[in-house]
Parts: sequence; structure tokens; C-alpha cells
Amino acid sequence: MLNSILFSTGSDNFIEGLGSAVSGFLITFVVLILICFILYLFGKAFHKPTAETKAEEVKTEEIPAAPVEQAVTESAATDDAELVAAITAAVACCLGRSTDGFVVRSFRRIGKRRGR
Amino acid sequence: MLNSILFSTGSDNFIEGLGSAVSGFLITFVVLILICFILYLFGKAFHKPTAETKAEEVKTEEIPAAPVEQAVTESAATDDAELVAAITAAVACCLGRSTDGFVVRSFRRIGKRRGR
Amino acid sequence: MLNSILFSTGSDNFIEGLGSAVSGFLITFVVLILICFILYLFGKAFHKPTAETKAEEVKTEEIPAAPVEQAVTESAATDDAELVAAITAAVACCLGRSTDGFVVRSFRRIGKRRGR
Amino acid sequence: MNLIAMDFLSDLGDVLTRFVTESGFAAFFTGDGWKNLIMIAVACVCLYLAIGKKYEPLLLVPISVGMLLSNLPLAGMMNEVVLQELPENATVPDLYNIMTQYANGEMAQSNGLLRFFYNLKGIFPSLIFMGVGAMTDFGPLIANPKSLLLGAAAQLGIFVAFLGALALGWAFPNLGFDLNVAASIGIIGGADGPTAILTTTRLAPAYLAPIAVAAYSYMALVPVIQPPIMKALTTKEERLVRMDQLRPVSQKEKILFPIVVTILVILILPDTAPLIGMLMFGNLLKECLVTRQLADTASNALMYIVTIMLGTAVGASAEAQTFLTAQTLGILLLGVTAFAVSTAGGVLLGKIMCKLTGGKVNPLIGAAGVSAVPMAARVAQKVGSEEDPTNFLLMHAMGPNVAGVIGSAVVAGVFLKFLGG
Amino acid sequence: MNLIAMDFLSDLGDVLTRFVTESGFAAFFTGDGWKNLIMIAVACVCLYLAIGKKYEPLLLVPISVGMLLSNLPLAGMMNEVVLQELPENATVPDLYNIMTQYANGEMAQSNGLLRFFYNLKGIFPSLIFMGVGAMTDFGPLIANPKSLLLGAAAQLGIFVAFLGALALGWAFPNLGFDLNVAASIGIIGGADGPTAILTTTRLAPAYLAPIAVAAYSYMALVPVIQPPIMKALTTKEERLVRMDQLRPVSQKEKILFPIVVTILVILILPDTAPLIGMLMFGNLLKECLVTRQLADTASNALMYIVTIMLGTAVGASAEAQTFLTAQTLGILLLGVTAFAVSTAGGVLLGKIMCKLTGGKVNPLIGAAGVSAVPMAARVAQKVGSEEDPTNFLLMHAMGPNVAGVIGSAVVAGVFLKFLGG
Amino acid sequence: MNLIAMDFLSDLGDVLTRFVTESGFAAFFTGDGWKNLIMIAVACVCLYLAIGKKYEPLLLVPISVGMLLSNLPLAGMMNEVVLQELPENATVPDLYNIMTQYANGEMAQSNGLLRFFYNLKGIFPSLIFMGVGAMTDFGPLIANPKSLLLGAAAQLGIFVAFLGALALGWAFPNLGFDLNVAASIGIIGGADGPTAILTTTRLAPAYLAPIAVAAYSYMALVPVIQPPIMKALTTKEERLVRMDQLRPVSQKEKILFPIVVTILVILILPDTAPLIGMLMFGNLLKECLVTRQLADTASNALMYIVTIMLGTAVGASAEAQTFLTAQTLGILLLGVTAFAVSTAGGVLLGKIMCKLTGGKVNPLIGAAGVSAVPMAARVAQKVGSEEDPTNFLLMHAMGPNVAGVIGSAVVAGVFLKFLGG
Ligand code: NA
Ligand code: NA
Ligand code: NA
Repeated sequence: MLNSILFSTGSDNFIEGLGSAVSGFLITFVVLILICFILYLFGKAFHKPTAETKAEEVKTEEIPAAPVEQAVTESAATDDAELVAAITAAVACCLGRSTDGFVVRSFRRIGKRRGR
Repeated sequence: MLNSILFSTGSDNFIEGLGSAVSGFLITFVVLILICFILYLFGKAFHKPTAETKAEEVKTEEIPAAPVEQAVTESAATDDAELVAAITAAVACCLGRSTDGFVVRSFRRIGKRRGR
Repeated sequence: MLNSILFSTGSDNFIEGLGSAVSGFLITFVVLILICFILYLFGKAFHKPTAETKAEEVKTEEIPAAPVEQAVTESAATDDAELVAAITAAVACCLGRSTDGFVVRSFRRIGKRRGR
Repeated sequence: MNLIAMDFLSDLGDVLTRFVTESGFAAFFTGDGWKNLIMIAVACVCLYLAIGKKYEPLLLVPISVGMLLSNLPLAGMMNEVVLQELPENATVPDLYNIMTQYANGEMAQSNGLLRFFYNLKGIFPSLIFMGVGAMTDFGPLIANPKSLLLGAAAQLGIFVAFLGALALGWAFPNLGFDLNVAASIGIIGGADGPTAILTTTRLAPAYLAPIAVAAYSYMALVPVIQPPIMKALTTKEERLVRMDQLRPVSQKEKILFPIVVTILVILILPDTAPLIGMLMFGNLLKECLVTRQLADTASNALMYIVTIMLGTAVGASAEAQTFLTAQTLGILLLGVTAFAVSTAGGVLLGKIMCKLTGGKVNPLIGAAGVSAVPMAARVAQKVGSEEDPTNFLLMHAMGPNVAGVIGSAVVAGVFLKFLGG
Repeated sequence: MNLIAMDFLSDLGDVLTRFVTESGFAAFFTGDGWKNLIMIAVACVCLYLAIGKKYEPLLLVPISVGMLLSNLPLAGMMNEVVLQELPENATVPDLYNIMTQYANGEMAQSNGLLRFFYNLKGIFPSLIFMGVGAMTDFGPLIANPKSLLLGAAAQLGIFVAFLGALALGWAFPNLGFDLNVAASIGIIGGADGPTAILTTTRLAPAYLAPIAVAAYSYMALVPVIQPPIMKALTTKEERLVRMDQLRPVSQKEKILFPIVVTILVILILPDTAPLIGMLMFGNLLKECLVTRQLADTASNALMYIVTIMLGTAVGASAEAQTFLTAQTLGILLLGVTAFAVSTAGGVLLGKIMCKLTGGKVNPLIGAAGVSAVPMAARVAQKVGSEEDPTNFLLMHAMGPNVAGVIGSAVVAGVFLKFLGG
Repeated sequence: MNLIAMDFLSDLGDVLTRFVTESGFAAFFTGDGWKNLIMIAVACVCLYLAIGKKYEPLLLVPISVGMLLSNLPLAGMMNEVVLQELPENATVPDLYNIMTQYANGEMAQSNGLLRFFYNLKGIFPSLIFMGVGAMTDFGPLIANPKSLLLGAAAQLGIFVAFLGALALGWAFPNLGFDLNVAASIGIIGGADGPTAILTTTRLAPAYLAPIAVAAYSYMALVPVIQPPIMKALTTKEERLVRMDQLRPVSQKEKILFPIVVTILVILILPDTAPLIGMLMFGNLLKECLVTRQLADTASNALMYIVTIMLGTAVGASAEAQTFLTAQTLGILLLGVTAFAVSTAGGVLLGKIMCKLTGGKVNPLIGAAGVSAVPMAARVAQKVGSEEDPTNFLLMHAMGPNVAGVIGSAVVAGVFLKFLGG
């Protein structure tokens, strides 16, 4: 009886599935860790300015304008999430309430993204 | 001769067609009357507030804002026809002329609807 | 040797191609000259008013409004090129510089047309 | 080298000769080529009507251009797909290979662009109806359900033209107006382009072009065809009738309406599904307020893409041999009859309703039941305001107007059911 | 003439009889027709969830309408293409002729509209993913690569539900939950519609409708399903953790990111190409800043056209015989399990990361790793702000959130590879 | 239970082994796999040109991504449709069954997404040309018909490159540059993407990718390639020529123009129909002013959807075995020659016209005859303003510029006619 259960198609499937699941989860982690690793390289390659060098640059190259501009472009062109967060934060701060209620208005705007 | 005309394919078609036409017209009426009937039920189910109850509601629930909002949404979001009618009416009233000439401008806007 | 080169497929192709190229170029000219000819007829048929008649019309029919309107429609509805040329010209005149630098901004706008 | 020069010159000569003998001009003088010349003229007339006279240009411009392109000899815009030739004594594996090539698009080059569109004609009317639904406000109909009776009465012309076509077919058997063709002709009276095209596609595809041209032309002529009939059938008093203001319609009703109509109508007449189902789907996308992007797309990008493709495909199907015939004349004649009778049907029921309600219904709004949204409703408004400029019938006429769309879709479903489309 | 009158009356009678016996109502009473009635009710419930409860309406409205239309008896919206009948003793040339007719669209009329869409279901998820990519900002992920670990951990539910389905299949062999079906069920836990649909299309198309409905419904239920799990698994201190501000991300990085991810992930898992490749293509169109028009079209007109077609097609595939079964119950049960376990997976790894970084990671953002962009990130923000209204986790949660999209596409690739989709 | 554990571990091992050996990385080391690696590099270079250098990004970004995706090993984005296998001793009914399955989309899953697009490549250039027409203003050409001569002269490079390709094919028979390939290469000199793609699709589809890449790259390089040639061939006096203001053009002329050109050109050269017909159709939609919505859709949503699909399909057709060859070098070389000679052709006829009109034509506008709208016209403006900043040639150069589009479409028609495309 046990035999017939254990060696049915169902059990075969389960055992094979267990292998697939474990290795699949591993592979998923491997792939995402690889991307993670590459993004760390990105950070090193493209984001050298530390707090000190930045401070220096401010004096010499007037760089600070750039980040501001970039931030504006980002929030405007792509994801309103930052904007929403900022606004929500500001409003919530003022009123000392949960941000729950305020999200409604921004909801519709971001809602578009869910449209898959 | 008469026979050959009457019992040609043409006459057969015509007789069959007569049956189809009469029953088709009947069916069309039946279907649209059914929808009509359902819409009367709609009216009863969703449009209970009579003039009196409305007047009461105004005092208690501040409902009147809702209809206004709804009207705005409707005219804006859907069919400009109401708006056009209203504008045409207003302009025509002022000038005391036929509305014929004024329709032209609104024409283009509504014209879109004909684009099938 | 020469023979084998001359009478290879390559040479056959080249000779046939020469015929195609010469006649093709001729045909291209013929077709475009025909269109050119038709456009001259267009000019005669639709653009009768010469400078003098125009001057007269100005006084009698108040036509000048039409060309202005048309120019506006054209530049707005279709190709911004005219507008760009005008603006570029104006700006360049004022500053007495090459128009090179100014084109950049309009570039993006017209750039759309290249999107094939 | 002389030889090469001679070769070159002879090649050049050949090429130029081919150029002349294989041009479209030459084709006009071989066989039935002259008929194409007439068709080109017809296309130009249609273009003039569409652009100069503004007859439903959104459809008539593409239809005319399609007609023009498919009748320019040798242009090949309507070339059919030609499969690789079947070898003699071909075996099953040979054919399997041809199929594989076909499946991988290798024969697609032989396919004319307009043929590609034409082969999709079965799905286009539904997609256009979805877009129409996403632009239609059924509010005035929901507020005034009686409108539906007018929308039904104004389908009378369809059946009269259908019987007229059968009578013509009986009198002149050569016309070949059988039941299917007659139904397709009748549906012109529905004053609804996609409905006419879908019905004709299913029942009598050879008549697609003349029927579509007739349908859209007469739709554009509604302000010309209707007023005399409306005035002839009504008294001045009737035309002066003022109607009560429509009740407000809640969003809930507007959302339920397309769902209920879909279920009810398709259960009764399953063949209406491609029309009613998609019309109401589009309307639901609009009214439910949470799928605004889909409604926008359905009534803009998608509908206009389909309009371009369907229009050119319908026009391209206008072959001289089916278009330049007595049938086309018959179709034009029966089409205008259908419009006139439908108008009369609507107005007459309007008169009856006026009597029954004790003068609460202006019979002019019955004429709007022919569809042709929103043109017919505007005609009702205009004819009414000619008697009394302060009488605004537009919104009251929108009810029968949109009911007419449902009405003709129902008639199309009836025809498809009876005639097994 | 009596004869004619009799003919007419008998025709009329026939016609009206046909009308009644061939209506959809009659069909409910023959064979399994009553099941359609239940399916119509299910469709209406789904419509209510989509419109009344705003559960992912952009997909659920089309799915519901598709389900409704395909279950209205005899509507024929899902009719298959029927080739011309093969004559008896047909020869190869006979079949060649049938093929030619097919290639020229002559059988297209028999094709239901929704079947037409359904046959294209293989390409739609990729096109939607392109549009999603053109709307997604990977900036928060690039700024905080650790997010990817959370995006991986939150796929745990997929594998647990996969094993759960296999266990159910083992316990109840009649369910027929084999490896392919189990994988399709598991992928619901990816909280990503197009990924679920693509995987199911390839592995278990018969379950397309219940799996899509479950996936989108649970995505809409994220604000209900996740918070209790998030609170149960975290301490108040953890929920109060404030995270460092994200570093600015340059445009160059944003451009390189999709290119690098495309190459790397597809090299490792070629089967992810239709998802990852198109997601990153769409994102590149957006981020490269010189193809704004293409990004706009991909994320608007094209995506919504595809959404309408895919939605209705998926809904239309819901046949009573596969939908009204114990399997659907199992799918719904396993789907919610998958969501819950995925949430737990993300939160638990978040806790570990919180420990390892000495309290620099708020474990709540792990829950956002389930995808469901941007709903899950907003849930993380909300649960966090319930403890401390001045703690803004939204941008930090967007990292795991978009990582979850990549994560579930990777899992889909793994399943397609292992199970040979 | 030991047995189960062993089973599990062995399964796990198998799975991980498969994962490594079946990854794309492994494929680089088998057979010609390394060529894919080079193609990936080529795709990245193209992406750099498109994004970093802004070389026609609307086309080059999709082309590059298509090239990338189709060369990532095993990604299968270009997989062909595989019909169900033919059984041994298959009969006609067996094949009929396979056909039925195909017709109902059951094999569609085996179809790669980019293959799906690729199979439609025959209709895309026409659709893009319709959009281009809907954006083009032929006003400057109508006002100055002489422009057409310049538009004709600037096709010289096409024929020179065509002969150059044949000469190369004669010298190096291994290149396989026959008449069809030579014509496709020559058409690069038309400086018109859709024309080049349509011609190549019909005559030499294997060379689609290198020819499209060359055509769009050189179009982007117009501001680099043309000025030296323009300056070398003209004197300072010629470059200083000021031209009379263009006459105003009435809307009537703008409406008649596309109709007349359609009829005339397609009658003379029927093979130009898919290009000239659709270009002029698009233009008519724009100029007739009553089909604004159709013109908008044709030049926005529809054109960009098609651009995405055509671009990726063209890029995906870049297989290592045809791309990484001496032919591609030859194509690039002949392409730039074609551009240069076309520029010279335009300028030289400009000089002749300058002489004949007594200095009323600035020869610089002849260079704009190569098409590459509106880039080449802007180059003419720029080179002219370098001599005299107050001399505005832009509108005068737009005439030859749009004439060049017609010119190269005519040449394409000539090639298709002569070579039987
Ligand atoms: Na009607
Ligand atoms: Na996920
Ligand atoms: Na050119």
C-alpha cells in the first residue's frame, strides 16, 4: 500500500518537483546575486564622489546643480513615487497623522503602473 | 406563365423573405421592448428620490453637491452633447436666431463620434 | 583568361546591370519630370494672382487675411520647419552669429520626422 | 568589347520596352482594363464626396484610396497569397513542406498589403464597435426607455429594402439578389457602418464595397434625406411639442446597462454577439471609470488603426466586375429607400406615442432612431428648432439615436441567424 | 395565392420556432448548458470585484467580459477556425486547394473574435512586459542592490505552492496536477500577471483562466494579505528601522542596467528571453531618452491594445468543464498560500539582513519583493508608517518591488527550462 | 525512504548539470557559438551609436536590441513555427489535421516573438511610409517644382553603388553580389529607411540587417558626409546665392498633389504602389483636414508600433553567418559611396540649374535631394549660413528633400520591376 503510494506518478512528480524547487530557488538566488554584484560594480564605477570629494567639487566645479536637476528629471520623467513620498511626508508631518488617507489621491496616478 | 413566375426561385425567396422580414421586425421589437422593460426596472430601482424626498434630503444630508459633481463628470468625461446643446441654446437665445449656424463649431468636436 | 572573366556571370550581371542602371536613372528622371510638369500646371491653375493683381485684391476683397491664416495653419499643423527657419533667422539676425547653435533646440522637435 | 556594347544596348532596349509595355497605362488597353479606368474615376468621385463634401470622411477617404489603389492596374495591392507551386505527383510530405514555408511567412511577399487587411475584415467591425461603445453615452436612453421603441420602429426600412431587393431579384433574376444579398442591402437602412460591413462580410462579401459606400454616403446625407420626410409626416403642432427634462442617471445604472444588455440580447440572439457584445464591452470600459486607459485606447488608437485598415480593405474589394453593374445601381436605390422608410417608421411611431402620451413625445425624435449617431439626433434638433428655436430636442433625440444602434445590431443578428451567416 | 399565403405563414411559423429553440435560453436546458449559467454568474462576480472593489480592473474587466461572452451559449466568440471540409478520398491537390483558401482568409469568418485573440496569446505577455519595462524605474534597485536578495527570497512562495500542488496531485490523482500544472500554479506567487500568463500558456494552457484570475485577484488583495503576515513576523523595533537615503543614480547606469541584465540573465537562463528581454527592452526605450515616442507607444497604445485582447482571450478560455472543478478551488487555495509564503520569505530575509547590517534594513521592505508593483511597496510604506508616521520606506521598498519582477521572470525561466515549455 | 532521498539528490544533480550545460555561456563554446559573441558586441556598438551618438535612435535602438536578443544563444526569439511532426506514411487526412491545428494557433508557441514580427516585415515599410506621409509637408515642393529634378539627380548614387556592387561581385564572385543584392545595396543611397527595407525584403532578405543598419547609420551621418562634398563641388559665389521666396501653396493643391502623384506614378511604375501609394495616402489623410484623427494615428501610435516591431525584426535577422562576412564590409563601403555620389549628383545638377537660371538656384539645396528628411535640408541650410548667416535655404532645401523621398521610391519601383521582386 505504502509502496503503491510512494511509487505512484504523484510521488515521482513530487520527488522530481522537490529537486526542481530546490535547484530553482538556488538558481534564482544565484542569478539575482550576480545582478546584485554587477550593481555594486556600477556603484563603484559611476558613483565615486564621497561626501568629502563632493564638498570639494562644490567649491570648484559647481556640481551641486546637476544632482538637483537630475532629481527633478527623475521624478518627473519616470516614477512619481518619489514625489508622492515627499508630498505624503510633508503633509503627514504638518498634520501629524497617518499617511493612509493621503495616499488615495496619488493612488490613481501611480495606479497606471499596475496595468499589466 | 404566372405559375412559372410565382414558383421561380425569385418568388420562393420573396415569400421566405416576407416571413423573415415580418418575424425579424417582430423579434427586433420584442428584444428592444425587453430592454425597455428592464430600463423601467432600473428607473424604479435606482431613481427613487421624488421631488419631495429630494427636498428633504437637501436639508439633512447635503446631497445636492453630488448631482452637481456628477453632472460635471458626465458632460466632461463622456458626451459633449449636453454641453453643446446648452451652449447652442444660450447663444441662440441671446441672438434670437436659428441654431443652425452655431452648430458648425461644435460639430467638429462631436464629429469624432461618427468615426466608425 | 580575359574571355572567361568577361563572360562569367559577374560580367553578364554587370552588363545587364549597366542597362538597368542607365534606363533606371532615365526612368526616374522621366517620372519626376512628369510630376514637375504637373506641378507647373498646378501653379498656373491655382496660383494666378501675380504681384499686381494681388495689390488690387487687397483693396477690393480683403484677401490678405487669408494668406496669413493659411501660413499659420501650415506651420502649426504640419511642418515646423518654416517656423524654425523664421525663428532661427530672427535670433541669428539679432545676435549676428551663425545659426548653428540655435538649431539644436528645434532639432529635437523636427527630429520626430526622422523616425522611420 | 563590341559584343559587350551590343549586349548593353540590347539590354537597355529590352528594359525600356518592358517599361512601356508593362506600365499601367498599357494595361488599360488590354481586356477589361478600361473598366479600371472607370473605377479610378469612381474612386475620385468618392474622394471628392469625402473631402469636398465631408461625407463621413473618416471612412470614405480610406475606402476611396483603397478603391483607387486596387484599381491601378498591376499595382498588386490586392494580390492574394500564392503558395509555392505544387509539384506534379506531389506527395503528402511535399505539401507538408509547403505548409511549413507558409507558416513561416515565406510566401507573405506575394501578399498585397490591402489583401492582408482584407483577410482580417471579419474582426474589424467588432473592434470598431468596441470603440464606438467606448464613446457612446447611453444615459439619455436609460433616462427615457421609450426611446427603444423608436429605435425599433426605425429599423422598418431595413426590412422594406430587404423585401424590395427580393422583389427586384424576382423581377430581374440576373441581378442575383438572393436572400443573403437582400439582407446585406437592407442593413444599409440601419445607418450603421460597422453593422452593415459585418453583415455583408458574412452574407455577401462580393458586395462589400458598394454596400459600405452606400451606407456611409447615406449616413452623411441624413441631413438631406430626413428633413423633408419628417416635415411631411408631422403637423406643426407635433413639431412644437416640448418634452420633459430627462431624469438624472446614476453611474451604477450606466455600469449595469451594458452588462444586462449583453447578457439579455446575446441570450436571445446569439448571433449579435460580435456586435452587441463588443459595443457593450467598449461602453463598460468607459462607464466603469476604472479602465479609463482601455476605453481611451479602444476609442482612439485602436479604432483609428482599424478604421484605416478596414476602410482601405473595403475599398480595395471594389472590383470593376462587381462594382460597375446594375446591382450597384440597385443597391444605391434600395439604400436610399431604406433610409427614407426607416425615418418614416421612426416618425410614425413617434406620432403614435405622441397621441398615446397625450403630447409628451415630439415625433421628430423618432427620426433619430435610424442611428447615424449623432447626426440624426442633430437633425431632429434642427428641424424642431426651425419651428421653435427655444425647443431643445437634442438630448431627447440621443435616446432613440443610440437605441437605433442597438436596433440595427439586433436586426443584423436576426439576419445572421435566419440566413446562417 | 392561397398557397403563397400558406407558404408565408408556415415560413413565419418555422422562423419563430427556430428563434425560440435556437436562443441561448434554450441552450441552458440541454446537456451541460446549466454550467454556462454558473460561469456567467462567476463572470459577474469577477466584474463586481473588478469594478466595485477595484481589483486590478485593467485586466479583470476584460477577463470577466471575455468569460461572459464565451459562456453565453451559441455566441460563438470562441469558435475555432474550421477549414473547408476534406472531401472523401481527398488527394494532395485537394488539400493544397484548401490550404490556399485558408491562406487567403476565406475561412476566417468561422473564427470567433476571441479565438483570434486567443491564438495570439503567446506573444501578448512579452508585449505587455515591454510596456511595463517602459514604465518602470529601476533607479531604487540600482541604488540599493541588496534589494535583489529580497526580490529572490520573495519567490519562495512560488516553490512552496509548486510543491503544494504536487502534493495535492499526489494525494488526489484525479486533480491531474502534474509538474507543468504545478509550476503554473506556483507562479501565481510571483504576483506578476504577464509572467503567470506566459508560463501557463506554455505549460498548462487549459488552466489559463483560473490562474490568471487568481493571480490578478491576489495582486489586488496584497494590501489585505500582506500586513498581518508582515506584523506577525517582525518586532516593533524592526518596523521602526529607518533606512539611509538612497544614493543618486546617474542616467548612464540606468541605460546600462537593462542592457547588462538582458545579456547576463538570458545567457544564464535562455528561457527568460521573452520576459526579461522585452522588459529590459522597454526599460531601455524609456531610459535612453532618445526614443521617447517608442517608450510612450509601448507603454500606452500598444500595451492597452494588447491588454484588451489578452484579457478577453484569457477570460474566454474559461470553459465550464475546466473552470468549475475542484482544480480551481485548489488553484485559489494554493495561490493565496503562495502569496503568503512569498511575503514571509521576503520579510524573513529582511530580518536576517537587518541583523547582519546591524539594523540598517527595515524588514518590512522584504514583503515588497513579491512584485505587485507598486502596490506591495506601498503596503510596506503603510505598515511602516503605522509605527512611525515620519518613516518613509516607499522608495526603499521600490527596490525589492522591481527586483521581484525580475525574480519571478527568472523563476518562470527556470520552470520553462526544467519542464521544457 | 533512502531511495527517495537518493532519487531527490540525483534529480537535483541532474537539474543543476542541465542548468550549466544548457546555459547560453556553454553555447559560446560549441560550434560557431563564438560568432554570436561577436554579434553581441556588434549589437552593443550599434546601441552605443544609437544612444550615445544619437544615430537615428528610433530605428537603431530596436534594431540593436533585436540583434542582441536573436544572438543570445538558445533564447529562441527567432524560432520558426514548427508544425506537428508528420507521421511516417502520413495520409492526406493526417496532414489536414495538422493544418487544422496550425490554423487554430496550436503551434504558435514554438514561434519566437521576433520571428512573428519578422514574418510581417513585408507590410511594415508600407505602414511606416503611410506615417511618414502623414507627417510630410509637400508644400515647398509644390511651390518649387524644379526641386524634383534635384530629387532625381540625387538618386545617382543608388545606380553607381548598384554598379559598384556588381563590379565587386564580378571581381570577387565569392561575395555573391548578384543583381538582386546589388540593387538592395544601391538603394542605401536613397537615404530612406523604409524604401531600403522594402526593396531588400523583396530582393535579398538575407542582407536585411546589414543594409538597414548601413542605411540608418549613414542617414545619421549626413551632417558628416555631405558638407565636405558640398563645399568641394561649389564655389563661394554659388553658396552665397539667395533664392526667391516660395509662392504660397493653397490647400487645394496640397490635397490634389498626393492623389495625382499616386495615379501617375503607380500607372507608370506599378511596383511603386506599396511605397508611393501609402506615402501619398498618409499625406492625403493629413492634408485633407477632415481625417485628422486618422493622420494622427498613422503618424503616431501605428507608426511607432510598427517601428518597434520592424526594428527588432530587422535586427533579429542579423545572423552571424551572413553578417560577419566580407559582404557586410562591402555593403558599408558601397553605402557610403552611394551617399557621397548622391550628394554630388544633387549638387552638380544644382550647379547646372544655377547656370541655366542665371543664378537663381543655390546648388547647395541639391544635396538635400538625397532624402534623409529633414536632416539633409538642415545640412544645406547650415552650409549655406556658414557663408552668409542671413541666407535661409531651409525651406528651399525642403523641396528637393521631399522630392528625394519620391525619387528613391521610384528607383525602388524600377528595381522591383526589372528584377521581378
Ligand atoms: Na439603426
Ligand atoms: Na515576483
Ligand atoms: Na532619396
